[in-house]
Amino acid sequence: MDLDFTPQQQAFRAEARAWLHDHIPTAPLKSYDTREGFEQHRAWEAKLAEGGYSSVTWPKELGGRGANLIDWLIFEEEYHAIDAPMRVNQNGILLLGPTLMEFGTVEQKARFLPRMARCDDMWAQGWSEPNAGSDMANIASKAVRDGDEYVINGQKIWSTRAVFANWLFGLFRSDPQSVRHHGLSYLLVPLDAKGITIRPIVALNGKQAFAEVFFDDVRVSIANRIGEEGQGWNVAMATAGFERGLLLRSPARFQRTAQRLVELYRRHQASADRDPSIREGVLKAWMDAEAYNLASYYTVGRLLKGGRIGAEASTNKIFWSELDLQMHETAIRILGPRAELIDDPEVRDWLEGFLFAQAGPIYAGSNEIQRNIIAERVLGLPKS
Amino acid sequence: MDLDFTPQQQAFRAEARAWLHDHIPTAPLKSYDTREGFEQHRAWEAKLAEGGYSSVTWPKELGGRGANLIDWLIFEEEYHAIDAPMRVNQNGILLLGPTLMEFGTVEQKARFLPRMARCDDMWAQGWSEPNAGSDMANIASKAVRDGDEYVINGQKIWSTRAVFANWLFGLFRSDPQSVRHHGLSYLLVPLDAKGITIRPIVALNGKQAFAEVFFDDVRVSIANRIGEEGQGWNVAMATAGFERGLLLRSPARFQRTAQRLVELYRRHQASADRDPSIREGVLKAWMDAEAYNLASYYTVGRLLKGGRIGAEASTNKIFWSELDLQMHETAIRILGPRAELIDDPEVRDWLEGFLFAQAGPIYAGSNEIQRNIIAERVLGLPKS
Amino acid sequence: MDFTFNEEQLALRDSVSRFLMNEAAPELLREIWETGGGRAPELRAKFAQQGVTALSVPEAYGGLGLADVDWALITEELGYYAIPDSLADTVYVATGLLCAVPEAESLRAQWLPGIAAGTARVSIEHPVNPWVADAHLADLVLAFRTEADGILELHALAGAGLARSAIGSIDGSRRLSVLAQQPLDASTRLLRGEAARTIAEATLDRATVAVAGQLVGLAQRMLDLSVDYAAQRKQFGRPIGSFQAVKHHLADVVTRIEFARPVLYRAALALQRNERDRAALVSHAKLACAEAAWTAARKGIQVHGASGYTWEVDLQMFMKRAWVLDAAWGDRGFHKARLGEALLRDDAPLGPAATLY
Amino acid sequence: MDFTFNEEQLALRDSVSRFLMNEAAPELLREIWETGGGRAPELRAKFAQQGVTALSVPEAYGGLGLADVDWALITEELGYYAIPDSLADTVYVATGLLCAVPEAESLRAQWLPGIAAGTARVSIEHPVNPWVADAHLADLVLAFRTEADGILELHALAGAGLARSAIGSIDGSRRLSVLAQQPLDASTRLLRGEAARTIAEATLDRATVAVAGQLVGLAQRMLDLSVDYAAQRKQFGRPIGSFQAVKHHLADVVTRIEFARPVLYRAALALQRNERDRAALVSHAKLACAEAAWTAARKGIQVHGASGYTWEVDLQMFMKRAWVLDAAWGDRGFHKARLGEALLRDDAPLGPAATLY
Repeated sequence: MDLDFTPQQQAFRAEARAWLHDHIPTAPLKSYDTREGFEQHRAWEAKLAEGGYSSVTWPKELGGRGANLIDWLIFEEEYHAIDAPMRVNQNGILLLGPTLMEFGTVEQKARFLPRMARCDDMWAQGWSEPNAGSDMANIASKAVRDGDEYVINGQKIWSTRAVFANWLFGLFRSDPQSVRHHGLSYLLVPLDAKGITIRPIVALNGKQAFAEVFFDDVRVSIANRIGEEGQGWNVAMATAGFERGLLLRSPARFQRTAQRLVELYRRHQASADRDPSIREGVLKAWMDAEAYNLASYYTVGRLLKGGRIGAEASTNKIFWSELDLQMHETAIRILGPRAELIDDPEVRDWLEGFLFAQAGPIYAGSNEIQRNIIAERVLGLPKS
Repeated sequence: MDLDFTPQQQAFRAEARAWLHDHIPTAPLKSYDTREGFEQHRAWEAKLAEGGYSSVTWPKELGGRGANLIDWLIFEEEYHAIDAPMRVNQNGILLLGPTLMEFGTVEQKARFLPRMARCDDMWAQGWSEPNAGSDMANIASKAVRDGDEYVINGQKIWSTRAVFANWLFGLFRSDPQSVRHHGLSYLLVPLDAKGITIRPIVALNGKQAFAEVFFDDVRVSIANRIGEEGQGWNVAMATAGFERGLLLRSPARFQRTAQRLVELYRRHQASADRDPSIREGVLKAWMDAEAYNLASYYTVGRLLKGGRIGAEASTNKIFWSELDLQMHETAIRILGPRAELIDDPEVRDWLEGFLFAQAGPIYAGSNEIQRNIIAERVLGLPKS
Repeated sequence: MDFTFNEEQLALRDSVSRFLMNEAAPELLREIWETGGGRAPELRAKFAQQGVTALSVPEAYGGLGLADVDWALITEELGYYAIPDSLADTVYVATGLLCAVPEAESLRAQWLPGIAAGTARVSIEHPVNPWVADAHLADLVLAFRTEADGILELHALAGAGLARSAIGSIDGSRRLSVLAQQPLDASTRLLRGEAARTIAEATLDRATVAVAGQLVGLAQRMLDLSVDYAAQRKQFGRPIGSFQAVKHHLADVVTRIEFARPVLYRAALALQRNERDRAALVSHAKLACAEAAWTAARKGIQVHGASGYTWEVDLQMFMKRAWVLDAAWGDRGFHKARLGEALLRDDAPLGPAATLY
Repeated sequence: MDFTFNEEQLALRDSVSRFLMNEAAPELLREIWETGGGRAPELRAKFAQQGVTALSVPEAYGGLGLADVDWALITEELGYYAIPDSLADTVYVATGLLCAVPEAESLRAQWLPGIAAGTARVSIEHPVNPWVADAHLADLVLAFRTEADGILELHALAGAGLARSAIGSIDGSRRLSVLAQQPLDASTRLLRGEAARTIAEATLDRATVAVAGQLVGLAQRMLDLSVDYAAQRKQFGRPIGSFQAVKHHLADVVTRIEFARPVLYRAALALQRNERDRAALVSHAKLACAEAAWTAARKGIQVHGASGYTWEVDLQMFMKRAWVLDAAWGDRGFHKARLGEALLRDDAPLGPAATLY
């Protein structure tokens, strides 16, 4: 057990800090759920890629560093410490990218990865369907083979980034006789293809956060399939798994929020202390954010030593989503009657964050599903 | 809406207060989970019955007042305000008594009720079995008809008062072919009958709080059956129901505990305020105890106007059991490192109460079962 | 002792409820959210037609003269249908204020008939709120102001022409302003000092009970929406409402609501009788109802899943209103502090039946 | 940067765990609970044979010289098997104390070999605790006392013949006393004033980490017992562990444990390196581990149902130990106050990676 960063790690941190300091946008970007903001964020991520910071765990030739997860944690710390913009290209970097690297053909990699890394292509995800939310294996959208093409019909929903992105990846039922997770294929679909209709879904916060995507005889080449036909579920799951759950929310993000919360509390301590649950909440926020950080370093350390991360990663999802809610609720309580004022500069970010935190226990596998997974796969309790 | 007690109600309160003041034991009674304490409590309840306070809702000739539920609330307020002893005869008064009054024959009433009222007979309950806890309809103990008798074989468990009581009431399977809640009969069994073995179960607190009762060819007369053969479930449920849930835990008990908690907090405020959750907990305890009281008066008022109490009574069970836990946990936190000291006079009652509170969310229908009931019968959600 | 409502009170509640069910559907609410400055004058006219605007107005001024306890049930309905602030503020809180101030005789004559008829709108400025609701349409603003000398005063200001700046709220039905704090002259002054303070407290308590009632109504609405969703929405081949986790989420909401309502009713009575422990009972009602609504929002969106996170599913409007009212007329800290003070007093309302005397 | 244990540390933990699994079954624990004053000398002898008593003792005195981080894993095992206080107090906390006091050279020579050999027992009196554990069998008592002049002193007292009164605990494995507070003379004094205060704080932190480790071990044990029960116990025709409510209770315990352990390890390292933020990190560990254990107890008894409420089912012994250790070496108020102070300082450990530097 050794908490000293190596000289290389220290150098990397210094370099990242300096680069971010020199390059982060001087004015806050608009929300990426607007066209203008989306383009601003895309430009920022392209700049990150130029600097080699798009994803530090990616190979160098794709705008990464070929670095390990400790470097990823370090970079995230610097990124959040300086309040750099939210990331818009996570679908590509976290979800599709690793899948392509593992299952893509040489041609597919050459065709898609560099453009993804440079943000030339922006990717939307197409997992959920109206009747396949938590129950992902219930996917019904069809991809019927017709020679060298698939003809896609159906509907995806809750497709993040689909309002402004130009490509979508997702699972489609290529074997019409199949049920559950059999007979699905993993396809890449250009969103400007004929037969595609995109209907933005407006979120709680009034922004176009995701979309429904309708497919009406949409044709894509079989060259756009990753992995074998009918093996889509396995392809998706192989990298959908546990390590990705680790990367989805870095601890630095929550530590930064906990820091802002402590600062907010200090500014308003006299009024905050009228409600004893606030001080309790501030202490808890700090503790849980630090615990999440320590648990991340602990997990990463074991992974680097060849360990594996299993179903216990579901605890991660539960922990950060409840932490995020708890921190924002505490901030809302501190702000008291001002908390509703959307244009108040001290309020605005907390209010946005509070709304976003409501989604935490729901998306990326609802917390109910995560608790089932822990009970069944970690504790070995019988299925219901 | 009128919160003024009538002159009669005020007179009853004054009378009860004076009577309790004159009669409550001068020294604390020993625990009724010991032989000595059991007899002390039995004597106290016999005295209550003499005074007409055994159960104010019972008829006068049985040691009650024939009074309504408002009087019951008033009596409970006076009873807990003066810290009178815990009640040992509740199995009879709350569970068996009303059942006998509704379903018993004239002979059964004459035979059992006066003795019950005077505490000549003390009653144990025999519902649960090793495989019929939350799932009461799973009862397996058999009562095979043999002429004018039943021959009972089987086992009951968690039988409160069975260590020292002399009678037991419960459900037994009189139709060996039957399943679930069909074919059960409601029988009264003398605990000194041949073939009965009682094995005390020691509780968490080291006391003999309940027992296992084994039946080995135990013979009881059919005159000891309440209601028709095979109708035991309906007999039990008719009075097991919702009103009894109201009577099980009077609000005064929790208001008294909340009062003691506020006093404890006031005595130790400086050290308690180091942990902000304590003040929060004290406020919550007071609020919830008062809410439970107000909800009781609200429910009783509607019942007196001919309203019915339905499955929403399950909220009562959840509310008081969680309140009891929360109050005692808060007290334990105030007591801090002294909370473990069983002989400390300021600690002892809180510690006993804390242990007892652990059982609250479990007995009388676990809180999980209560939540199912609310969801299915109040909200109409489908069964699992 | 009868801690229940009588037939007339329940019948009135039912008739208001039926009226709102027909006239205040979520579609209307969406319209209100989306129209910039306005309110729905047709709706106000219908309220007047139903007599809702006249409920608190004394009979002498053409009203029904109902008291706080009657109102408790009505406020739940206003919450259930998420009726914007102006109605309760005008016809319950401000009307009560005008009736409580002996010096306001001429104001009563001037305004109460219009309030009863649904033609007058009154807003209230109070130090506990950093905003004034619906001031832009107010004919009259009753303003509690701490003057330069530190003394509280109550002024009656003509609404027209008041300098104000609009401030946006997350609740799209809110129309909030901050009024310019220029010095007020004696001509608009109604009360000053202790008298103003007493009325300010009574107004705060009345408004708090109104908000608490709306919160428990909102909780019930969010529960009902969630139950409907859980009964219809299927996952893994069965309605999600058949999963124990979903059942238990919603059972918790039922429990919170069941034990908040009687507290609300008790507080309304304390208001009506101006009881010694009024402040503690009112703060308790606010905290209990706010907790019920907060729980209903959290469990509601969890049960709704991604749908609950959208603009187009109605839940969001009720959640936002619940979040906003949670801190209106005293945030949790304000009410916990009042309650804590009451409990630590020597004559604190402690022990069996304490709050029933 | 490597926030993990090395092979040797894990191997040592595994061997201690295997040893305890064989030698410290619940039946032994019951015996300890039920024998009046005593401890199990045979168990101590076996600990010594396994080298457990020698872990902290420096090599110069016949020990292994392990440091706090190594101990973190061991304390979890001590908690998992609910080993009574005396062992950790003697071989970890008191040994650490003796090694940290330069003035204690002759005491080290006198006591450390016996500690390593399992023949000597040491108890600690500290102002944060209203009791002293295992003083009745102690050969040596290290007592922090605030003298009449208000100055803290550390004394080394011979255990034999100390005036003490035994006090009962809800945890039947505890053997607590209060020592008579007669004036102590300079002959037993080791430290006074600032030096005593520094060592008292270090001792408190070391003992707190030991308690935190035991708490998370207890949490794991209660979880394991509950999972076993839930997998076997049937209701409504199926194992109760197949019900979602039971699953979710236990999943919550897993989550609390997973996020308490790394905090424990971090605190042990802070102790070992005597870091600037040691107090905050140690208090965090205590609070996180206590919460894990408290949750495991509550959910554990809920899952066990009536069985969990009995004396004969093992769960009760672990619950009581968890409840008791929750307030040992600083209750929640003590540790929250320390944490709060640290967070409100100008150089508070806030922000990304703050506690890693």
